[in-house]
Amino acid sequence: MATKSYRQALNEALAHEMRRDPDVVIMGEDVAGGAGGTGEVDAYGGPLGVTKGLIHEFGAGRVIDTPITESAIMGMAAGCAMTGLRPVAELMFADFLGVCLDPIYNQAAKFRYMFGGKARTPLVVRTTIGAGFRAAAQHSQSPYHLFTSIPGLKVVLPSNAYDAKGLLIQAIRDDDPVIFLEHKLLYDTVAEVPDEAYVIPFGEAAITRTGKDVTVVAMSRMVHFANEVADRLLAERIAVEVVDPRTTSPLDLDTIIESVSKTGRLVLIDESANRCSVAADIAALVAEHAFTALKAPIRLVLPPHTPVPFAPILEDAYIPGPARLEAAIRSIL
Amino acid sequence: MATKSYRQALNEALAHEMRRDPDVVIMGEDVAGGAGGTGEVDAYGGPLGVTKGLIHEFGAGRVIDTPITESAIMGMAAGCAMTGLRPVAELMFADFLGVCLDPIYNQAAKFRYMFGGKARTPLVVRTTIGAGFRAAAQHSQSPYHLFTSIPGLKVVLPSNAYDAKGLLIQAIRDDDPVIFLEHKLLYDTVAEVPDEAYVIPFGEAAITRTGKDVTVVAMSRMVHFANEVADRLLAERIAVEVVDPRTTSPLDLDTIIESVSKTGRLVLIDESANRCSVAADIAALVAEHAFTALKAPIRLVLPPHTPVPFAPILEDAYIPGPARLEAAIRSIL
Amino acid sequence: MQLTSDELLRAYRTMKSIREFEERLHAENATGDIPGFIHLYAGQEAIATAVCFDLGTRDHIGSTHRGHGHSIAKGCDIRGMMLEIFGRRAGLCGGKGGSMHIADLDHGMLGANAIVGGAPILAIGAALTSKVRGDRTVAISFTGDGGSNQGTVFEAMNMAVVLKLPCVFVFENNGYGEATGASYAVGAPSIAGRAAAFGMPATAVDGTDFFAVHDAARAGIARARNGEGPSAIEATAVRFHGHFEGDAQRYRARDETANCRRSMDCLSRFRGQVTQSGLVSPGQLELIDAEVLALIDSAVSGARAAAPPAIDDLLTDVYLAY
Amino acid sequence: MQLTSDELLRAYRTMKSIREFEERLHAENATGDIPGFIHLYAGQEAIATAVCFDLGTRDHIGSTHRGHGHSIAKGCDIRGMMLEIFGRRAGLCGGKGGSMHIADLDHGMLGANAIVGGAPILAIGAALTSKVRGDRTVAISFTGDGGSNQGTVFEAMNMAVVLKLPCVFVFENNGYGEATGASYAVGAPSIAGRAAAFGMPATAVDGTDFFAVHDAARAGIARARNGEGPSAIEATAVRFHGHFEGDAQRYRARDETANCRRSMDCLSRFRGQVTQSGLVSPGQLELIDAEVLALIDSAVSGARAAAPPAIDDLLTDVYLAY
Ligand SMILES: Cc1ncc(C[n+]2csc(CCOP(=O)(O)OP(=O)(O)O)c2C)c(N)n1
Ligand SMILES: Cc1ncc(C[n+]2csc(CCOP(=O)(O)OP(=O)(O)O)c2C)c(N)n1
Ligand SMILES: [Mg+2]
Ligand SMILES: [Mg+2]
Repeated sequence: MATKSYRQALNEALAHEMRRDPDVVIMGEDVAGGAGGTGEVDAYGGPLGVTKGLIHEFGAGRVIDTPITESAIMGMAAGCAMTGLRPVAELMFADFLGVCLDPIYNQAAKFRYMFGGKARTPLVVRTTIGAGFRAAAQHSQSPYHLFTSIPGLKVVLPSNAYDAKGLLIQAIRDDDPVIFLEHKLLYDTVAEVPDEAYVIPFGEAAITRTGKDVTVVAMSRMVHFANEVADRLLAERIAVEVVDPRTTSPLDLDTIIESVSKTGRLVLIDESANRCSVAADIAALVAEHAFTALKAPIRLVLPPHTPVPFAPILEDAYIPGPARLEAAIRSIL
Repeated sequence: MATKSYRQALNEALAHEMRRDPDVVIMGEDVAGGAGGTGEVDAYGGPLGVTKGLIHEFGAGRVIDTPITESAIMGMAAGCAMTGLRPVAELMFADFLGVCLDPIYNQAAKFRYMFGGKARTPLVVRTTIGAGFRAAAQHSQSPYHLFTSIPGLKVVLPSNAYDAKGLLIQAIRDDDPVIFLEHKLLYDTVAEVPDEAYVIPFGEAAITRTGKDVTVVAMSRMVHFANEVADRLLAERIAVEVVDPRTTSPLDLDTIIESVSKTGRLVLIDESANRCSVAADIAALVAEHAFTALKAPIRLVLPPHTPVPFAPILEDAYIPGPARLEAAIRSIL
Repeated sequence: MQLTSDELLRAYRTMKSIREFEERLHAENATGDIPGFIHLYAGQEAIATAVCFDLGTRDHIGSTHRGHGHSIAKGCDIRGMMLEIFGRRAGLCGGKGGSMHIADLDHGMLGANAIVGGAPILAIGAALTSKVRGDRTVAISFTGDGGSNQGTVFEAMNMAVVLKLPCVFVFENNGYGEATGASYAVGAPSIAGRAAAFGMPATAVDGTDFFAVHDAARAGIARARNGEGPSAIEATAVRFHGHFEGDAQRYRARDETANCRRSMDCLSRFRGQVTQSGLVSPGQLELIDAEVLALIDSAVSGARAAAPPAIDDLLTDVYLAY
Repeated sequence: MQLTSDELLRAYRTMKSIREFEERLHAENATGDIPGFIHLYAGQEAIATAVCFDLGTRDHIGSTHRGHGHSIAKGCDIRGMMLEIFGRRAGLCGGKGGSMHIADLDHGMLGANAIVGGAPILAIGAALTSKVRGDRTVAISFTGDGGSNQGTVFEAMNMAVVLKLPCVFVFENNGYGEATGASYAVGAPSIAGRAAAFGMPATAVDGTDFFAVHDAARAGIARARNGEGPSAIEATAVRFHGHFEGDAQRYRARDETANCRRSMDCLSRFRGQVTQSGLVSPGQLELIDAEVLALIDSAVSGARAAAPPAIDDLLTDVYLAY
């Protein structure tokens, strides 16, 4: 098996599915590398390099450069999904949901229910999240808590290259609308990734470290911090179990509760928000459904209730990181 | 003191502040009763009757009918707020945030922080929430969890006519952007409301029932259900304490924790969402900061993870109501 | 008159069905038995009917909050619609959608839409499906004068031009968006002119004249089918009822609707046009009137008698699999 | 040439300051010491300078992600900007905003904006403030060719026409939105024509000609000040650098930028125009060149030496009171 980057794993997933199914189309700004320029075709390779090369194999009819009109992109994607295609629409930064939420929130997510089960909207929205890119308040957010709260959507947060490929293939084959959130700081991380297509089912958490002393739930980039802290604490014979839900909707609550039942202690680390976060949601579910298993307060490691700042020293302090996670774990041992 | 409806209390708050401060302006669809018609001026009185009569006293220069372009309404409001006015912009239904989130989420909420403390955006967005109006999936949502999660915004949820007036006056005088959420099913509820202006500070919960056995946290319309259940259970000598935070951002966590410290039991009833709700947020805060006070699992009474259905029988089952609240309370006594 | 008498009768039946459906809803709504809000299309029948007249089942339309007329014109089952509006389990959407969300994907009806300006960005998606598959179907969006100002509508028009999508943007200018006059809210001299500036042919027609609308629609549809790209139509119209049922309409001059019903009724105009042409006899129309009336009667009594959804329906149809 | 020689020198100083600022940032960025992304305005200086030339401190502008030029033209402190771009505590925004969020409300600069198409809806708000107060100030929004397609931009234009707001919508067509050509993404024949269809005067000008832009801007600003409502300007321009620093620009023909620098440089064009007119001597311009260079030098060395924010700054400036 070859070592591949998260970026390449995603690119392979797209190529696989486009080869397999002529209904799969890709659309977004510069996804075909920028139409209408005076130079090379596909020079850009997609804003973050994920769609690189696809236009050469699949053509401009299926790899569609669009104007910078995110509502029209998302609406068009919803409309073609409900009429038979399987679009993968790119929203360059998740922050831009502000200009295109309606087709996701009030349209695609609700068609099936509003229409009494008669619609099918196999739409994938690929987008990027995460602070740490020095891109400031409007290009660094991680609003997956918001998508998680919307009934009708599935929400996927791959934390590594292997998962990225399997989850994206599942997302494309899935018949429900899926929000697929790629972390900007993971694109260059690598893992063993098979060349062939494979799927990772939604709603199945991964346990990335096993341990009996405390459960840490972490998503996306935060999984790496959790693993790092778990490895470090092992030296002190503190055994941390790390659970990566991989999808927050559906959520594999069973695996989380099973782990908490074993450890009796729960810490969550989450980049989504300080208030109404996914971490808070999971904490509440545990406090309701596994209360008696808890031997200590639940701890949440979250960003502060502030926008993402620009200056590196501030942004680094903003991001929930290993130091705060470790302190939170120690505080309940 | 006269008995007035929630609607009238809001109308009085607007009129008071417009009289007091020439910088207060109102804008939205039909808020001046519909410009450009062939009949009476102010015939509509605002889509939900809240702005009725204001155009006669303050004129079309300050009570501004707009096209149906919510992004332009919110952007214009943000822009005039940062240049000196105190706009009150109406978003007819909170569900429409899908077409106008950006000026709230990425602009107004973040100006002060992004600009290093140099901006002031005294914007009020008045909007309506709530299921029970038989208005189906796109006109019945209560997405205040989403606004609560956005740093830079304040979020207000008046549960009765008295609070509605005092909180709206505070919102208009407040120098930060405020999302003011009116529940459609509360407009005709009445309370004693003074004729003169008064303010209710943000971040101060109201205790609407006192009791030592269990704490119920409820917002907006849900407060009425909580009071109803508290009154009913009193007959069985079960003393329910009902806490209405009134603002979810800032949140009066102290009052909630004080109550839970006394009762040891917490139930939350919340219409916002099934996942990543305000209730889950508060539950997580309590599980983190008052864990040892808890004698039983926390219980959340939430809508299901579905869009709001149309048929009355389904919609009534969707809404978190007194029966489910009572059962949740009993389950942890 | 390029249509055959059979075609004229078909058009009449559609228009009359819409009219009867809406006028009957107006009456039924007064009994208090219809949940929620309904927005009646009466007065605008010629537009939906003419635009959808040449469409097949596999062509798509996207609609508005005022969607009953579009749905009927596109071939949705009238009984199923009535059941839905009454919130019944056997309704077109299982009682979960109601008047503002009637959809019927089997008939190419992508849904009424309670978000003003919601249809165009969805319609371009249906048009993209057509383009990718090369199946020569077309997609039509309906938008009101109020909705014509929404940013998403402009984005859709630009996208359609850029990708040369097979679609037609229909704007129904009935003079009002809720209580606000189109003369106030549309800053441009004309909706059609604004659409044309996006780089597509756009025509303004009298929406009370079935034949004028049909000519414009036929041209736009042909253009789309032939892969020549999008176009737009602005059709002026009149709204016989309030914005929603219950609207006192005091923002309209006291006799405005009465005058409209007298002088701008697309249905009587059509009746006059086709009987004068000699292609159709008054008797034939009266027969249709009676049939339509009977259908609506039975749709209403069927809907009144039908069962509401089962309580368990609350949790179904959110996902295909979860 | 209707400007005095003092005015011409002022215009030159502004253009030259922008050019020097941007070219210097290009070099500094290569050292890796500037955090994040910067988008350089070099090549478009005539537009910002001419549009802002007649504005006072109390007039407002709203900008884009490519905002350095607009900020300098509107009078923002160059040292403060440089400090901000380096992420320093003494920066115009305390280091919290960075290149994409430079704002200076004391100088009527409502902020660079990292949301493409973000400025117009904010600018109409500033224009509303002016209208409500009757203070004869105006508001200007800057938007790129890519941004010109955003729905919010169209909504802003319609709102401005409906409310007759004192504002000017400036579109800078530099041929690209990231890697996508304007010829592809703008479906309309012209951005100006599309704006005109919204019901306002709109002119297309050569954005490399300071005087052409200035004439158009002066007319639009006068119109706005006189309460006659909004207008629009489309100014064609060239982007000398990549979309952002680091962009390899292989989507542009190999010699495109070199050619642009040779034949479409607004700064050398201006230099030629004003020296040929005899109103200004080359020596006067060289003096300004030297002063500007010294200013930028000192701005950079000041920024390099300055302190970053204190860690506690993370939590301040979210609210005025909470
Ligand atoms: C995004 C959005 N804004 C506002 C509304 C409330 N609303 C419903 S219908 C309507 C008027 C629409 O006017 P028009 O587009 O002319 O259609 P008509 O009602 O005349 O058919 C408004 C403002 C809505 N449903 N969606
Ligand atoms: C809403 C939104 N969509 C996409 C982007 C990413 N983006 C940043 S700049 C840009 C291109 C803008 O092009 P144009 O408006 O022509 O301005 P220019 O860069 O040429 O100055 C894009 C797509 C963004 N910042 N905001
Ligand atoms: Mg209308
Ligand atoms: Mg450009």
